[in-house]
Amino acid sequence: MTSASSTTTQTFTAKVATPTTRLVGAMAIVSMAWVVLGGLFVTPSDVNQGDAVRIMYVHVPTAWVAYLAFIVTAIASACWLLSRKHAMGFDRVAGASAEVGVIFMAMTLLSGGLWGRITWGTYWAWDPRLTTTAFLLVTYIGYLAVRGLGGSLEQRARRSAVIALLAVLEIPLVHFSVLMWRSLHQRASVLSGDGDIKMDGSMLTTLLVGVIGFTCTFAWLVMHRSRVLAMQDAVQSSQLDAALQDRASESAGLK
Amino acid sequence: MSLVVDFRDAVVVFNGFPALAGATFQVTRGEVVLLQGPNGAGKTTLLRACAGLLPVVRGSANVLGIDLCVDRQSVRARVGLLGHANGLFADLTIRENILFWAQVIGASTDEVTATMHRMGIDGRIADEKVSLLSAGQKRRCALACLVVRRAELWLLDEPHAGLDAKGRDEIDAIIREASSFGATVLIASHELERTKGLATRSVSVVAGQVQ
Amino acid sequence: MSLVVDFRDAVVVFNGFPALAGATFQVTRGEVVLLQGPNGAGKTTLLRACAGLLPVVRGSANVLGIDLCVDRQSVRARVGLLGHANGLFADLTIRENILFWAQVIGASTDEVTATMHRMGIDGRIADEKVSLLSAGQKRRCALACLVVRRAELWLLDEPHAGLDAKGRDEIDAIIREASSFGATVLIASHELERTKGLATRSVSVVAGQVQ
Amino acid sequence: MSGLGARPISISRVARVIATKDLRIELRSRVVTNQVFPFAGLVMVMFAFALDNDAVLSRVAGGLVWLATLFSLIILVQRSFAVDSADGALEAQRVAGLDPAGIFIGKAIAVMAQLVVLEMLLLLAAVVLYRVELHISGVVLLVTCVICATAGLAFVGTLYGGLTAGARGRETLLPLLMLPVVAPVLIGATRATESAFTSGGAAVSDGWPWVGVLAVFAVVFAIGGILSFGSLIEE
Amino acid sequence: MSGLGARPISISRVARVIATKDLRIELRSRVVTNQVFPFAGLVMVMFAFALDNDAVLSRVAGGLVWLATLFSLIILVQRSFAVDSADGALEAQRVAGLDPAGIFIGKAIAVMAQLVVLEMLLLLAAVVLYRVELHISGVVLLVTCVICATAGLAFVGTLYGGLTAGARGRETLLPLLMLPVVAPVLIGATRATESAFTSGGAAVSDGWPWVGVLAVFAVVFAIGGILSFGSLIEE
Ligand code: HEM
Ligand SMILES: Nc1ncnc2c1ncn2[C@@H]1O[C@H](COP(=O)(O)OP(=O)(O)OP(=O)(O)O)[C@@H](O)[C@H]1O
Ligand SMILES: Nc1ncnc2c1ncn2[C@@H]1O[C@H](COP(=O)(O)OP(=O)(O)OP(=O)(O)O)[C@@H](O)[C@H]1O
Ligand SMILES: [Mg+2]
Ligand SMILES: [Mg+2]
Repeated sequence: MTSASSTTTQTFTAKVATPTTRLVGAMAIVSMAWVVLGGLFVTPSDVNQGDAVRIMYVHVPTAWVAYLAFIVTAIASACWLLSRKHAMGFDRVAGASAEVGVIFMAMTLLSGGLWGRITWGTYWAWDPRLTTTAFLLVTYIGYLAVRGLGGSLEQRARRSAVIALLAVLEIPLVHFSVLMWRSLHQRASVLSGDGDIKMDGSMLTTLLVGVIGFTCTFAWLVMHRSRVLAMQDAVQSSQLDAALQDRASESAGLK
Repeated sequence: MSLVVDFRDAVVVFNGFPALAGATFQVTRGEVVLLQGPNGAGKTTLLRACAGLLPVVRGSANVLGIDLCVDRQSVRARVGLLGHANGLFADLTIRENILFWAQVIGASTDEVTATMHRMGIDGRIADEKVSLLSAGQKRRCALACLVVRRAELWLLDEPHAGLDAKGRDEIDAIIREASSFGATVLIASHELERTKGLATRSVSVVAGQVQ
Repeated sequence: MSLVVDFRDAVVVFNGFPALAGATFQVTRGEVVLLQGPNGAGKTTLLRACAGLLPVVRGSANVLGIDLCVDRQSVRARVGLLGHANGLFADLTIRENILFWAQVIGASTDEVTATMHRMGIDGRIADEKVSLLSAGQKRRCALACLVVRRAELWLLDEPHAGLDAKGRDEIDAIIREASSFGATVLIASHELERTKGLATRSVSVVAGQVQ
Repeated sequence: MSGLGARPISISRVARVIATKDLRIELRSRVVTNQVFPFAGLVMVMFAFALDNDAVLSRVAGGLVWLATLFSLIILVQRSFAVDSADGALEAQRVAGLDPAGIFIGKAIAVMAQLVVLEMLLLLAAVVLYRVELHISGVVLLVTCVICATAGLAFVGTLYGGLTAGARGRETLLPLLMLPVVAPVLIGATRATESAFTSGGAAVSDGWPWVGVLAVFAVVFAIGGILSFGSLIEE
Repeated sequence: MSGLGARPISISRVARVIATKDLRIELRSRVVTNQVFPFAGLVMVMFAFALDNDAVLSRVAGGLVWLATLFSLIILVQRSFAVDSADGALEAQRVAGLDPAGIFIGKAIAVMAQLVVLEMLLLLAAVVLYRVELHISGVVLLVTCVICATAGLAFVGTLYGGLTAGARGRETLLPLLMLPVVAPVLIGATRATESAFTSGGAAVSDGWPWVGVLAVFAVVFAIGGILSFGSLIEE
């Protein structure tokens, strides 16, 4: 038993960092450093908002990457449902991506709240964008709770896949909420669809680099997290080996 | 000789505990098999796995020719399970409970009446809410629901529990009859004296394995 | 000779239905009485009435010298009831369940450990949530809770149900021991072969009356 | 006994039998009429207490009706599944191989029937208590809105109810999962109702796009439920 | 076994054992932390959403906190008794002759402990979300108010929870019975909290009479419960 578990450990320590993750990690570090420098020193402050506008370089990328994370969760879930063998890798990516997405969405709320305190004079308002964002966060916390309900791996995957596919439908609601109601929150200025971007060049560049940086961070986190989840599943399976042997000796003892 | 149940090294896990720890177990059509074994051995788990209710995570499990590792749904309409719980709707009467299953399955009302008479739950209590019945009366009702379903594989978990002497005789007769119609019956029970005569074969379940 | 249970023409009614229809029934200290009878006869009702859980609307009912028509509370601390339901807290472990009753009653932790060992529910399952146990393991736990209570009058409703052979032997030993310490025991059961040897006397309950 | 084996069971038959069973249990136990309805009424009154302002009240009447409906929905759904899972009857349905889509539709229909009655009463209460006005074109809008919203709520409720039924301690997961999802219904139905009530100067025609949103929502969750209910009620 | 017979069991021992048991079950199942707390939060958000008016919101923040507490109380109490009556454990407690007053106090203490944590979080949420302001004299008032109101709510909840526990279909009777009775707590606590928040121009000192009302309420129901709980949990 001990030899078996030590070999599994070895296999996985070997897999923890791969060239891909190293590359993505390096890209994340570089672009995040660029955002910090660009966001704090290079870009101008806003006419109306002053230096507060710099929060944008965190606020907007985290929001978009959280969307991305939830979409990845949905796609991975769909892949799990459709794949004939029900490869558990898809399920782990779905779970990891939702976890990271929840963290990023929380960062959006936090940064938005701070920003709002400065510009609107309040951390929170009952604005459709803000409220639907909060709902989206809660939905994915619920998703994670469903993943924690227990049962077999397959059941966990199946149940959470359904929830993920339904939950992702909320993203358009959040995105279009500013159009559907009168809103305090900024209307879409980058992703407005008319292709007309109303922003200073360096600001836009920094924002885009921010998006790349957060995306790389997201990818790096998801890759590592799903490996950790894979290891957890493997540990579970080796624990099952041990438990099976225990029961076998119990039955031999009773015979 | 067709195998109705074919488990090979089947493992069923609850939160990391292997309640079925590599069970190998075959049953051919028409057999009446008694499962015996100490408390917590895994009898209930084995029956529920046969009904497609529990995922088999290792080994292979075939019931009525269907591989349970692939499809746990389609076997269900063909098996009938009487568990420790009765599975009755507490707010409906005995008659309504049995009619529910009969309607779902397409059995006739006559059949319902006949089954109720047979199980001794006609008369006053037939239109009494199930929650108001005695333990044995509830068990009889659960049995009646099972009888109208006419399953190919009967999984009975301590069917005698709570039944009086007459009820016990009746259930023995039902099991014999089902088996004579070609059904296969698995019975988990601790009342060995009573079940031994009934079963064509008896196996013991110990610590999650079938011996 | 002191009467522990003294029912005379006792009537217990549920929604107009007399589940106990004039039962007359005496038990003296130290007896082990077996109640037998068909399903729905009123055995459970009789036991629950003895525990002071049901109002006796006609006739007289005395348990341990207390008139149940006047006071159904004070008898309770002195009787122990094992019903069809186990009365366990599903989210607590076996150990916590038994400790709960021990603490309430003032029994020692040693006693709890000893009882758990005796009922064969120490080891792995001792710290398992009750909702995750097998039917027989739950029953064993319920029995252990009863044993630590050391009641003067034991009311056991189908105590053997769900227990394996070893558990059945253990419960017989417990009943004998309790009776040797001066406790009185009423057992409602359908497993006559097993209980007959145990009981000093057996009565039948039929249609709400004791014969 | 005459032969063995399963006869083919159609989805619509399963749905019908299940809906009948659920409604019969409700009629028998009268839990909804006697307890959920008054509860919903109380919620409305409680709001009035907490807000304590007539002008505000009549403006938010629509929102309150749907909020009260939502809380009642949680109770309705919990009860609908408690009835099944009490003695392992939900498991019995699963093991009997009833088509999960049929179970889903049947249970949703039963919930819908109860909800519609409830909403009628709540709207009536709103009209009386909060003094809102209603015209004939408003009534048409209102009825359509109620139908679409109810279907959406019932489907979502049944879907998540199935997921959280059965296992111990899961019941309380229901509101957490369900409330964010039904938020669009709350908004849509509220806005449509406000238009129907012409509160805050809204025009009746403003309400129709919202009804469209509600209809889409109902269809999405009906399809989602039919496809996925089987996997959700599995252990 | 060494001799038979009941040892005397004091009320305080029963209360302690019961409270420990209830709290342990909650800690084990994490239902409250994981599900009731988020539910209460959602209720707050839902209100805000349905009302959709900032000025109104900050004026009624106090009311909303207590309304959310009330809904959570219903769930808490239902859960507290569901845990007991699931497998006949409440009956086992009755038949074991545990002093009903002890059971009452024990269960009320467990509910109280959970409620206090919940209220703290809700008040915090109100301060953040609804933009209310709080001064030191307000904090003193608020803490006293929370203590008195919580005690009152827990006693009423346990009292009616016991009444509705056990029998089938009675669970939904709980809100119906309880909500009207706790209306005074809702009003009193709301007014006191509003004073503490100085919303709508209220002065902090205005709140103290309401706290007095809350205290009287708590004492009345504590005594009522201790005297009558035994007869309520009888069949
Ligand atoms: C707690 C408060 C806030 C939350 C929850 C929040 C949430 C979000 C979300 C979810 C997005 C992504 C929208 C999308 O593209 O679909 C977003 C974008 C954005 N937010 Fe916020 N926000 C908050 C406060 C603020 C504040 C105070 C400001 C500035 C005054 C602000 C400015 C922006 C801008 C400029 C965008 C980019 C919009 C675009 O170009 O499409 N947000 N916010
Ligand atoms: N949901 C569960 N979670 C964890 N363990 C479980 C679960 N269900 C059963 N077990 C464990 O699996 C083992 C086998 O249980 P099972 O119910 O199959 O026993 P059984 O042979 O039917 O016993 P009995 O004769 O007492 O009915 C037991 O030790 C039990 O504790
Ligand atoms: N709460 C109730 N309401 C109405 N009738 C009841 C109620 N409880 C029991 N009865 C009826 O009283 C009769 C006696 O029930 P009881 O449970 O005492 O029978 P029993 O002898 O224990 O039967 P069994 O052997 O099946 O356990 C039954 O016919 C039952 O239907
Ligand atoms: Mg079993
Ligand atoms: Mg009985």
